Amino acid sequence: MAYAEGGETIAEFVDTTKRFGKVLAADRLNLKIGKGEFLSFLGPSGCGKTTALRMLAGFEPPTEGRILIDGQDIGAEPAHRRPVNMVFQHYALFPHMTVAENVGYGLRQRRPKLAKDDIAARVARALDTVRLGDFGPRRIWEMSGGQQQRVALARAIVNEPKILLLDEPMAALDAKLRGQMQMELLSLQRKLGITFILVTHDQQEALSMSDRICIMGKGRISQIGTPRELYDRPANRYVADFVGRANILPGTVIRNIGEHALVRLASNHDVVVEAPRPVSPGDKVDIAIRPEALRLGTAAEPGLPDITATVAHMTFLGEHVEYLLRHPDLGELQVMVPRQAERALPGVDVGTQLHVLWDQGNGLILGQD
Amino acid sequence: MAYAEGGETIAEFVDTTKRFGKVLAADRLNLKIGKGEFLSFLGPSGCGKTTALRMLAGFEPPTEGRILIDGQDIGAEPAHRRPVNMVFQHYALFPHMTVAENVGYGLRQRRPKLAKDDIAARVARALDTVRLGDFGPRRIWEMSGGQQQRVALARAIVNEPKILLLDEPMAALDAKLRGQMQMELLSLQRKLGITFILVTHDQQEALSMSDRICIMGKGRISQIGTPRELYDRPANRYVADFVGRANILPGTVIRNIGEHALVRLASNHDVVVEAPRPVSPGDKVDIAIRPEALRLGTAAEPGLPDITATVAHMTFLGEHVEYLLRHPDLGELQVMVPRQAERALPGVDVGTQLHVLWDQGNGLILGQD
Amino acid sequence: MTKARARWLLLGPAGLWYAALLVLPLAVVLVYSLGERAPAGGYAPALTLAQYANLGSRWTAFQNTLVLAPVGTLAALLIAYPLAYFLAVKSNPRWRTALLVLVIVPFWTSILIRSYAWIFLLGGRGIPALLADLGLGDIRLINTPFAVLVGIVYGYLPLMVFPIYVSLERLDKRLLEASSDLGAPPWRSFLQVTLPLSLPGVATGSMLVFILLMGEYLIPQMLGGGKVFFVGNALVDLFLQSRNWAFGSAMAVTLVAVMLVTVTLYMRFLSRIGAARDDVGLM
Amino acid sequence: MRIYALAVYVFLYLPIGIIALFSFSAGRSASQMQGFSTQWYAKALSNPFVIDALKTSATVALISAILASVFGTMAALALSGMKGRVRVLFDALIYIAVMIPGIVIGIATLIALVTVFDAVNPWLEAATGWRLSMGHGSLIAAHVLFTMSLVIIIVRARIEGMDRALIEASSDLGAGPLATFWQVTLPMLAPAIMAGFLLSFTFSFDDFIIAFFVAGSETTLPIYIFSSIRRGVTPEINAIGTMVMGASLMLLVIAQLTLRRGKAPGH
Amino acid sequence: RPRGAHAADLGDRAVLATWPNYHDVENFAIFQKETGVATQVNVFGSNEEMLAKLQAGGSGWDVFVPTNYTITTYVDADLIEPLDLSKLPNYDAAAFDARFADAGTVNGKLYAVPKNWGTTGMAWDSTKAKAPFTSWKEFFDLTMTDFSGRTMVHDYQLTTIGNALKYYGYSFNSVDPKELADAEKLLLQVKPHLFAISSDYQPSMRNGDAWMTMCWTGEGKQMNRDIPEIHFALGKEGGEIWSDYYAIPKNAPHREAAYALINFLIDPQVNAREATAHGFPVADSRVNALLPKEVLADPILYPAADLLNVQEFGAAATLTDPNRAELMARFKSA
Ligand SMILES: Nc1ncnc2c1ncn2[C@@H]1O[C@H](COP(=O)(O)OP(=O)(O)OP(=O)(O)O)[C@@H](O)[C@H]1O
Ligand SMILES: Nc1ncnc2c1ncn2[C@@H]1O[C@H](COP(=O)(O)OP(=O)(O)OP(=O)(O)O)[C@@H](O)[C@H]1O
Ligand SMILES: [Mg+2]
Ligand SMILES: [Mg+2]
Repeated sequence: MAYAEGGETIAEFVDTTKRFGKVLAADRLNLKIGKGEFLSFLGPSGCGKTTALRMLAGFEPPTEGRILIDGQDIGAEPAHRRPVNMVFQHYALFPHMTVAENVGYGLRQRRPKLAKDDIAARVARALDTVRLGDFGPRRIWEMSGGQQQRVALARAIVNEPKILLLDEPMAALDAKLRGQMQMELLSLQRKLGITFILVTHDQQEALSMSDRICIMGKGRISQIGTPRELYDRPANRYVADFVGRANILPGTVIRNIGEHALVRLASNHDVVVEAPRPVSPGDKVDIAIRPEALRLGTAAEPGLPDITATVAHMTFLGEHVEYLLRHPDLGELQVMVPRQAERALPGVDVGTQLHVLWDQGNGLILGQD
Repeated sequence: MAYAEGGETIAEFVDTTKRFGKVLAADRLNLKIGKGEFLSFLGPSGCGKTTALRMLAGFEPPTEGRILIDGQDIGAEPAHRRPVNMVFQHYALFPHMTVAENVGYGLRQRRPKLAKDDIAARVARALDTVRLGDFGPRRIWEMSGGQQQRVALARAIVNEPKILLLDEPMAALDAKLRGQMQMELLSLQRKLGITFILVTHDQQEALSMSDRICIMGKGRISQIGTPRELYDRPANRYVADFVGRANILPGTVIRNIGEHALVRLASNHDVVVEAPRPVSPGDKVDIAIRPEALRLGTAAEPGLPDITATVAHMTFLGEHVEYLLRHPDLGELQVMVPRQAERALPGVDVGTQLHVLWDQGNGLILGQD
Repeated sequence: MTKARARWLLLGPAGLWYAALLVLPLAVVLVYSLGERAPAGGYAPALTLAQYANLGSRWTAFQNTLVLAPVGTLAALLIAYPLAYFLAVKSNPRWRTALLVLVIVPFWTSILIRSYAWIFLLGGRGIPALLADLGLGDIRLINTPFAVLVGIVYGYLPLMVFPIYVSLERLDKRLLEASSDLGAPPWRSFLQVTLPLSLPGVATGSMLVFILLMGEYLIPQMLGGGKVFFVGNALVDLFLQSRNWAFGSAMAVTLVAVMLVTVTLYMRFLSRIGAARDDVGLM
Repeated sequence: MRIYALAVYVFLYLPIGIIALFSFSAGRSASQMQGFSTQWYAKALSNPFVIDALKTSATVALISAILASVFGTMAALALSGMKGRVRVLFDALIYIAVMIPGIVIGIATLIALVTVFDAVNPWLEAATGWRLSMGHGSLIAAHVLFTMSLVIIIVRARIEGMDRALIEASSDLGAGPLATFWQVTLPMLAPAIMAGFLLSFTFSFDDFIIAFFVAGSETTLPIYIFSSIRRGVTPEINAIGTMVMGASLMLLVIAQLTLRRGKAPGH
Repeated sequence: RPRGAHAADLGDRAVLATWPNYHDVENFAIFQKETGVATQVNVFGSNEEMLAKLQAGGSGWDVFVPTNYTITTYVDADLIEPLDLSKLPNYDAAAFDARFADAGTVNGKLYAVPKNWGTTGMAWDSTKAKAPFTSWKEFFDLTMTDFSGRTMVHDYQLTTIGNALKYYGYSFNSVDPKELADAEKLLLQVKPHLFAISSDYQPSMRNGDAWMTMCWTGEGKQMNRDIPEIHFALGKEGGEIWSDYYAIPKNAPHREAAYALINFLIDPQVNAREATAHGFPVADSRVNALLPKEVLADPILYPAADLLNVQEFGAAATLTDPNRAELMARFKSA
């Protein structure tokens, strides 16, 4: 349920800025979050993801700008009066309460008070939702990491918040559990229809779960879009590098070909690449091409530039083998070769010269950073 | 520098067994480790990886069986007299010593004593090797996670052990740093020529780094082999499932075709698969096929069984889209579709019926568990 | 209510307490220390440093305290450390809590009564009688500095055991494995890893015991037979027997000053050797 | 190692055993076993001075432990995360309060309070007919000075080790500041406060030297014991000691249970 | 009885500062039953301590038990008040031996009524002594020889210094600097040979650690009764004779109760019970009439007149003399 211009907006950052002393943790954020959307904040450590979330939750007042929920400026509302709930990074479960007490905590804060039975029923339902039906009387420290994560989730959703905030909720889980929890989280969101905002620095996680991803870097929003948009059309070098892997090569535009452009690489090869922004002949541009968009061959192919490079390293990854090649002008090139395709490259080892095949139209001219 | 029968053996487990009370943590391990080899122990949590390593290091005496280093039974040698060094999971750096003091610790234990200058020189060299040349006087808690990991490495390699043991040395690092450290570790091993034994539960890590991988499950060795051997020829269901992903389907052998076999699936489709072990017509077998070995199409292809399944879920993963399909007889099928190939599937969404294309010869008959 | 207001409200009672019962009394003692003894005893206002000049006459008390306090601390440390080590490292985890509790139980009985038991034990019918039966001859223990030392060690052992136990308990066992892995035999691992890492506990414990010993009065009084004289005893005598309050105040001021200096120096030393990195707070 | 530990335990328990043993002596001497009897328990329990002293001690210890816990916790809460001069000042005061020998505190408090009382009393007596005097109040006040500082140190360490996210989580779930304090902060601090309370109680209950100076006409148990020991000790003292030890043991068990209940792994 | 009439305005308690084991606990219970006043007892180790407490103020005492030689100091320091005899109907001046009642009257006003009297002598284990002895000279000389490490002296300046002065034949109460210097020399010389400086000598004497000690009459009698080998004697060159009194401090919080308590305790019946409990001699002839004959004939409690006559009452000067105080401190801390 991706957000579309004109769709219903549940929350909005308007020029929201946060300073910690000299550190600019959030720099004029502008962002509309749609109702029922699954939005991720993705970015490296320290880029301000948590800060954005905490401002929305009400733990940090913005230094400048506004935050709207349901069209209302909620700048002055303290955290406990906002219709949002958070799943904390290390869950922040109350160790002195049982699982059920933890889950019921939010409901017990309601005024006028809710009936005891009502609370119990809702807690039971929430625990069922996260498949912990029988765990109510357990102590927190008797629960495994994955279970604790689900308790934290139940504790948040039982309040039926308008927005659920999740700050790296799976960072502490091991790989296997992590994948499992991602699936569960996603189906839960589809079921509840609540807006989810997820903070993560794991691109795989963001790609596989989100309706839209908001890529952050140094306090700024670098790009917002669906996973495919970001992967296929990274706006700039930073995004291209952070979402998936990319070979980034400088080049000079020779001429425009519709939405594509003919670009001359440093090695004097000409390639046809996508041009999402208008460029003119003579422009110096950066081109991004994904390792899996390149092919390797033992011979040049007609119609394609003949780029010859030396194998420097091969890493077996199961489905793929990652080849690292060295070209005198282009530097290092990563090429991801599927196992099937590799069978066509017998006897290749470190030092072998291979032809890097760049199909017409693959690759993309990046915007300025 | 993979281990080959007849190559030089540096260490050997001979029927090595370890019991903790009732728990059989290591069950008759038999394993030869080659000189200069990079060997990984891969397995899920609790399968006995650490136990195997700790027996080799001398922290746990085996309950039965022997352990040889350089052909000598070292059962009675205490840890401090073994020519092996360990990089601990959380590094176990001495918090009361500087980086240099940590690295020099092993050298200072030598009797007769080494000259101060000699120690200092060796420490400096080891720190250079792990690219921490200037960090000698720093305190441990002033170092980041990745840096601490390198200190732990330097502290072990400075002693020039015959075998370097690494117990999940990268488990605590974040994804980006982890990839980087893997590369460094590998090039270090190549440079030093020391035997490395790495414990991990991350298959990607094991696949990309090791000469050989020893797959463990419940205290036993399930399979030993090079990454490609394991990936392409998993000995059994357990290994197939643990190394990479696999669709595992039951079937009945129709007839042998050289090293292949024609197998009838539960859906009555016949497929030609590899048969690494002799089978006879009528045998009930399990077949493993990797998600990336299947293709999806909008129409059946001649010569291939026509398996029609319904899309249940799609997960965008960047280079690939993972399709989860449901077939009335075969159950769930995972298919990994490269982005390029996906362009041939326009308008596909959850609920669409697609043809699963199983190329002749893909897939493998598994051994019994 | 603003945050700042709340903060002041919360600090109010403590602030009041410190002002009325710490700052004020200390100020009074300081003023008294510059006064004189009234003819019939007590305090007579004056402004003189005579009392401080007279401190030399109690030099023995200072000397005893400054020798026996550190020696007592050290003795307590030497006895407590192996026990703490045993409890934290060697004992069966199942019994650990019980064994720990057993260390504190005596601490919960009035020190007066326990000291009294020592008077018997160290007296002629106690241990010396046993020793005499063993043919070790006529050994007198009670009313000697040794008896005081025994009392000190006894009285303050738990205070020493606990912080050391805590720091040893917290010690990561893998560090010892790492040490062994790097070629250190057990005893060298102890010296190079265990001992240094337990220093914060040693620091806290010895600080606590030292501070309490510097002001000790009861144990020398009861087990020293009035012959082993601490600053504490001198102070009590000055206030209760000779009633020279001015001199007593000067002595108290001096004692506090000496303690402040010693403790500060000790802390400095500890942070220099890295032991104070953790929490050499007092608990 | 084990033998060593055993030896230390013998060292620790020898005097306790002696006390308990002699408390059952039938004779008059506190340091001699002359037949068996429980008469001294009966004597101690029927001795109004013992009961009185015990009452005084218990009351004083209880009240000062409560005050110390409450005020100490309050101060620790205010001081945590506080910077600047006030913080430095309080740190210094806490530090000094813990460090000053009991004798000095006892004497200094006595002199200071008497001076203040003398100044205030004529006026106060004229106005209200009441006079301030040394007694329970001054004793509690002096004990609280030390024990409150202890509580501050213990509780503050706990606050600093506490996960701030818990407070935020509570607030996030709709609890206002006060509700958060009662439902999260306080329960989280409970083990530390309890430990502080028990330490304070023990200290106050067992303190002799401060009480000796500031108790006014009150007799606490240690003062009573000290006075009795001065001349002519009877096994009554041993009986008292044995009983106090029994009570302490019970308290300890309770404390142990409370602490364990509040202790969660990782906290 | 007149006491009942007072009951209404007595209050509920009285605080008594006294010496250890110096009362019959039963009597306080009776007093409370009769008057509703509970007696709270504080015990002290020396007159100096009592004085210090009163000087510091805030003692909260209603009745205390000063020794004869301290009373003038209390009066001078305005710490006690004259007694209102109308509130002490049980006091009969004529019944008291003047020798033990005199000190209660200062400047013609009665400030204190007598409680008990006694002497301070020496007790020793006769099995350790080659011959019986009866002088402070022998006491100190033997300490440095046969009794080395086995002698105890009081932690109390009056008797310890006083008896050292007697060694030289000086007055027990001397404050003469030269004489005090001699006493100090002796004490410092003796100190290494002492078993302890402590007024709590009974346990050590009884279990044989100490063989000889300075000793108050009543306690000498108690030890002698239990262990006949322990002898008690007075110094023949002199020593202390003392008399304890009841007095009421200024500003006593429960003055009426204080009077009632004193009046109760000097009731001959009550006092006789007291004396039976603690064993010290009483100066009140009405009480002596109620005590058994053998008690009054005891040579330890009631020494022969010639022995008694050379003993000196403590002098007021000794209590406040800074030199004696300092001497004691130097002796203890040496
Ligand atoms: N309370 C604070 N005081 C000072 N600086 C802060 C504070 N909180 C965050 N910062 C700074 O603001 C910047 C952004 O921090 P933030 O926690 O939002 O990053 P993040 O993207 O969540 O990183 P991570 O992935 O490591 O959690 C960082 O430079 C951080 O050091
Ligand atoms: N000291 C011990 N006492 C009792 N059981 C033990 C001990 N050490 C290990 N075990 C048990 O032996 C088994 C193997 O443990 P081991 O630590 O070798 O597993 P592992 O493969 O390293 O797992 P992980 O990936 O979680 O580190 C587990 O069941 C574990 O619980
Ligand atoms: Mg963050
Ligand atoms: Mg392990």
